[in-house]
Amino acid sequence: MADVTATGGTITYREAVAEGIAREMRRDPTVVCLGEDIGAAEGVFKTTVGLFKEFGPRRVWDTPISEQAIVGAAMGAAMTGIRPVAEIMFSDFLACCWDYLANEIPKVRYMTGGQVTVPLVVRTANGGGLGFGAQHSQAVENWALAVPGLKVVAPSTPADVIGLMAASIRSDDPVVFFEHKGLFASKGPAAPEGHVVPLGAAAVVRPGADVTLVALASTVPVALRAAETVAAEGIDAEVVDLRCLVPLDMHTVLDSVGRTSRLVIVEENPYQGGWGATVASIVADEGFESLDAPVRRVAAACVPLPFADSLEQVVLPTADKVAAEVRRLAAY
Amino acid sequence: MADVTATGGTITYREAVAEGIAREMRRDPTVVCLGEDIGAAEGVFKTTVGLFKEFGPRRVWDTPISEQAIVGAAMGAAMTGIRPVAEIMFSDFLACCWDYLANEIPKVRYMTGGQVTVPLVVRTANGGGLGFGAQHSQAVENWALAVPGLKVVAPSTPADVIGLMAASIRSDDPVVFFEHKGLFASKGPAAPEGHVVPLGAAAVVRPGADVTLVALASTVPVALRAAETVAAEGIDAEVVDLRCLVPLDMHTVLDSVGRTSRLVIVEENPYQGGWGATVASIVADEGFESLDAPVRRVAAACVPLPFADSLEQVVLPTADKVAAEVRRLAAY
Amino acid sequence: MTAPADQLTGAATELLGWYEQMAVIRGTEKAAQDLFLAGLVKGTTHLAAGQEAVAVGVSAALRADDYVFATYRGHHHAIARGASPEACLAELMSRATGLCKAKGGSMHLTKADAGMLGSYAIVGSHLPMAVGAAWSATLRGTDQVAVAFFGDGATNIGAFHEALNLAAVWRLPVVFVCENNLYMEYTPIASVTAVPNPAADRAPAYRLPAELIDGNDVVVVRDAAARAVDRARTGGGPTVVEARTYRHFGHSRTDPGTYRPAEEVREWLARDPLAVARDRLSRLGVPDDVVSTVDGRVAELVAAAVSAAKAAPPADPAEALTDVWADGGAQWRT
Amino acid sequence: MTAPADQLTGAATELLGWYEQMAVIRGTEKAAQDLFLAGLVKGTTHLAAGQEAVAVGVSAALRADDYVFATYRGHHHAIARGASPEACLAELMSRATGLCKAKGGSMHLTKADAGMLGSYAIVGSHLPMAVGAAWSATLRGTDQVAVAFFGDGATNIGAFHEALNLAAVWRLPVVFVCENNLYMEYTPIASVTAVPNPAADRAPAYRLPAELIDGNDVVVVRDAAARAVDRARTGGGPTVVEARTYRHFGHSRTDPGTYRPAEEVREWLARDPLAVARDRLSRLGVPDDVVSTVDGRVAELVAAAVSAAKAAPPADPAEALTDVWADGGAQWRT
Ligand SMILES: Cc1ncc(C[n+]2csc(CCOP(=O)(O)OP(=O)(O)O)c2C)c(N)n1
Ligand SMILES: Cc1ncc(C[n+]2csc(CCOP(=O)(O)OP(=O)(O)O)c2C)c(N)n1
Ligand SMILES: [Mg+2]
Ligand SMILES: [Mg+2]
Repeated sequence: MADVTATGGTITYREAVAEGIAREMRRDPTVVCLGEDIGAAEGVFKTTVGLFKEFGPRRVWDTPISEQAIVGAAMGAAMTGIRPVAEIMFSDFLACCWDYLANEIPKVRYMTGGQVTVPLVVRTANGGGLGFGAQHSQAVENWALAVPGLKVVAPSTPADVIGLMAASIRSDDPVVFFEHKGLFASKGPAAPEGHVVPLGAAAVVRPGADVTLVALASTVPVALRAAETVAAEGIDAEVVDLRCLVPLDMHTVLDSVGRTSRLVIVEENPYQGGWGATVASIVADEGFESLDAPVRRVAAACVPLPFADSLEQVVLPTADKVAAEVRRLAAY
Repeated sequence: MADVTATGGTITYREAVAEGIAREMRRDPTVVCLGEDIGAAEGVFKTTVGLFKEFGPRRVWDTPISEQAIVGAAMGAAMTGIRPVAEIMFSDFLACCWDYLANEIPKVRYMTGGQVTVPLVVRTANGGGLGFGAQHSQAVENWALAVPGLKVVAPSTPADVIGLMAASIRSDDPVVFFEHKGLFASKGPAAPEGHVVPLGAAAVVRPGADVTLVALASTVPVALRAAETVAAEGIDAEVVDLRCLVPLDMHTVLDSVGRTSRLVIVEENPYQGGWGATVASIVADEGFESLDAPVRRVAAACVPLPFADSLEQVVLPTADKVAAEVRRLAAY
Repeated sequence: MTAPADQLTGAATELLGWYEQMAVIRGTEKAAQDLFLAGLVKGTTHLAAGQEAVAVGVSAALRADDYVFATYRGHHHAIARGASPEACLAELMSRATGLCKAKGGSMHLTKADAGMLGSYAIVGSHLPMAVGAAWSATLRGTDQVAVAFFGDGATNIGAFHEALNLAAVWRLPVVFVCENNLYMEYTPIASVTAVPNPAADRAPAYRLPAELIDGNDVVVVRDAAARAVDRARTGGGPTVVEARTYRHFGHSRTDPGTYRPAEEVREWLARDPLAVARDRLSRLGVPDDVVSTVDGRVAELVAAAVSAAKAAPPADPAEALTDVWADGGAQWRT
Repeated sequence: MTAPADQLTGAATELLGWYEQMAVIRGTEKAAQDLFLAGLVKGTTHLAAGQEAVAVGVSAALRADDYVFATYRGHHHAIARGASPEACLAELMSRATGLCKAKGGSMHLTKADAGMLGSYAIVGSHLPMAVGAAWSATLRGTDQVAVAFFGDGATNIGAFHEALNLAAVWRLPVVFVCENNLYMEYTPIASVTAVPNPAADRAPAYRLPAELIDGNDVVVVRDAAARAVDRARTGGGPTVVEARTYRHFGHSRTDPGTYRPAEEVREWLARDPLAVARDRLSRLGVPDDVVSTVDGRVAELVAAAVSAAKAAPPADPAEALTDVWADGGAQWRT
């Protein structure tokens, strides 16, 4: 985050969402929001606070519980001169409009031979750790990664929320923007006006020499905590915040592994089909000669997310689990 | 396929689908089929030929174009004493009922603390290579792999279709059964009565000493052709047909790589988020010490599937592309 | 005109039973709220206080072997079908004795052995499931009926449409019960729905009969449900029942419900289903002290449930890795 | 009563124009069929022969800047909106000059610069998109109208329901045109739909006006479409138009259509939209030779289109890896 110039104040990740959207709405009158309870109610996660008041009902639209209509309408609008920002309340509900995310939005440009563009953002509250149970807790960036034609963004800090929101809304390509529920309350330096973080640029959030930790969204603080833990034991871990899965900044990852020769990937999604598998497979191919140890992935267990928080901790990646893997690799 | 005793005759993959279902319907009166145009019309791919005639409208149900209702009703029926076999005509349309595949069917047993079981099969025509365009050609086994709680089956031969269909319908767990469109016309030895291929047992369909090729469904013949090609050049490739992604038989893969020290994974899905990434990541971890060369994945290019067959060939894995990678690894 | 407890008419006795069930639900909901405020309930809860008459009235029209599918706002349905307040509260408090071993939580209460086949937290998703359970009943040649409870907001999602059409075409024994509490989360249903009665007004689109009823009067609900269940059981196909009702609390635990006009809240609180039932009881000649005795018994039962749930052991961490597959395990690879 | 070509009434001239468009579509569909039989068209095609009046009649009521969204059975809509037969056939034949550079194929014909914003092959998926385009028009303050064409089978999928409700609630300038050709693929729509008129009978569920019309009479279609488009353009909100029609070929290229009763096929072939239009032309006094001249011109145009498409270069393999992103490329990683 070297490019973030703090304005002196701090802001929560939650506030940063609304702030990021508001800045773009001020800049560009074609940016319009739609979603369930986002207007006068200001969003069930309070991530659209102030928008309805500032921009009114012609720019901020409450919808029925109709995920297909929300995202389908966003697509039709995006094809005809609007830049819609559609909210899907919980990322689990992307499954209810998956046809649009998997088959329509990402393919229409290609299958029309480039006749149309679809500049839209689908924002969604993602991830677990809050006791919301199996159907309101999933981290599903990996679902989106499996679909060519979607840009996939998942910020870990308030400033990145603002900077990546700007880049996402300005992007002429469709973006799925994952806001992590577990990070909403977290605070960080505010971003200056005009702050834009380009899509596809990972950040080395902690430099280190011994092991590379690759993380995304909620797992960035987990990886950083693990790095602090092992630092006390003399292991110097580098932490890479991917920020985006598409475009995927493998340059930064391969460069880091080239220096550390060891890789641990920290993912919130289940191990099977997780995004880290794609990163690992690229490193096991293109970075093979750098590797001095097995590539490890600390992901969620391959079960639905349980309700009880004590059980959730068994399933999800934790700093302890990451630290244990780092130690194993360092000792390899 | 050592366990397949040929009855002397041959059968197409397409016929094997109907035959596999019919055998189970004869055996178990609670097995019931539902889907679009599967009854009197016998399926748009002719994969339900004979079922309506033999079992009648109380066992073979035509549905409206309502993928959510089809799979949701199958779930409700499975929870209450029926073993439904639901057809989703093209696997791309799984996106239209993805909530059921991702959030409901695989989670309900877990989130009720084991109170219910969901013994159902969702069968679907999968894959490209036939000029059906971006929305009717995808290979999406990887979507299902990303969801804990689904068994994922994708046979490559007629006998396996029958044997795996038997195991799938008898399974008390939900199974997504991918029938590859490109294989429908292919022929193979018929399976004897009572033939059951257990879920989660990969098959070494070509033994070899130099390189391991891991394949699934349509990529099994692709890998076999590539193996023949390089055999003429003195490279002895082993081909593993995974048959299932869940349960995933890593034992067979790791054993093979332990002998060959080289791995090429051949996937029809796009590289980003493909199932091969999960296999590669496990080998890069648990099989790290066996590897003498980078792990390579020959997957589809990260684009939607184009219509023109000449363009499809650019995007999809082919025997030539696989052979080229095998050569590179053998020379490594 | 009042009568001693042992001389009540059949109708009065029956209603008193329903009143008691509603009171148990109300008591449990209040307990859940208190436990949440005390920090003992994590995650989220969606209380059904105010909507008890729908659950109890419909359940009264069902047989033990019928099927029920509910939503994340499903405490009342679970209890009405026989889940104990203790097991429900234990689930909310992440105890090993929870109804779903603390793996489901408030949004997924399930009591399969009582035909209560789950609470689903993706709006509308369970309507096709209920259709499937009804289909299964006809396939197996039983005369079981399936009921789907859902909110007004659920009528705008695609699964609603697909489920009603399929049920109608296959003429299945399913009853669709919409609990129209006037709001989705914080948005008035009228502002996002093309018809005034979101479920009942859509029934003709599937050639289904519909009843629009007072969902706060347990007797009205029971009678309408009995008609619909009877129709279903005797081959008459599905019915849509839209019960107008109101939730006493906000949408979920974090919602103070300030978007609702005070006047509207006041009116509906005055029509509390418990008050409506007490009124009916008194008109049936049931003495106040009989009702008070019931209230006392319920208070004790709920208090005991709270104590027992509090005293229960926490969820077993090992349970996190069970129950994915029918064999009880979670192994996905060799 | 017939008149020389240069003395036709306005109505006759207009109708002759629509007749010519329908004939062009018919000729192109026949050519597509022949080319398929000759092995020059790969993949699948869904011919609209028999349904031309819907496309031409609706298009006649639209402005050049209006939007149209169609299905995999969309050749007629593409051509009616101005796609050339040559570009369409070239697309089907995988030529570099194809309407979508041979990346779309028959199911995805699109002519965005004529407001024909695509053909979608997942049933029902484009209805919300059309709603979105109509919403966009209101947001941008234009008076453009969006039209979604869809089949009878599409009325049973969830996206239909969500789209109609949202369009109604937001009172958007969109017209929903159902081409009811009586069948989904091989299954009669009546056997899987709860109401006899799958689109029109559902309109009241969204408080929308509906018209059930003869889809084989281009004048009837144009008039109904004009009413609906006018309502949309002037702030009156969406309309459902259900046009009864029939396809002359099977569902797709591999389907001989044997599930359709011979008597039914005969009746509908007799009501061929071209015949209906010719009949009307003759009643308007248009001489046969004028119509023949049109037929001849059309035959030449189609023949030229076939030759040109055949002569065009094959798709450029490099195109497989372009057009994913707005920058023209397909790079997803560094
Ligand atoms: C598909 C889906 N979209 C959105 C949500 C978020 N959500 C949960 S409850 C709710 C409101 C539901 O309203 P209604 O159906 O009236 O039920 P009520 O909560 O009033 O009982 C919403 C939007 C969800 N759970 N599922
Ligand atoms: C969601 C979805 N389900 C199934 C299909 C397969 N399919 C293609 S066309 C079709 C029939 C559609 O019927 P209708 O809407 O009446 O249109 P028509 O083909 O008659 O023009 C079906 C089932 C599909 N393309 N998409
Ligand atoms: Mg409600
Ligand atoms: Mg049709």
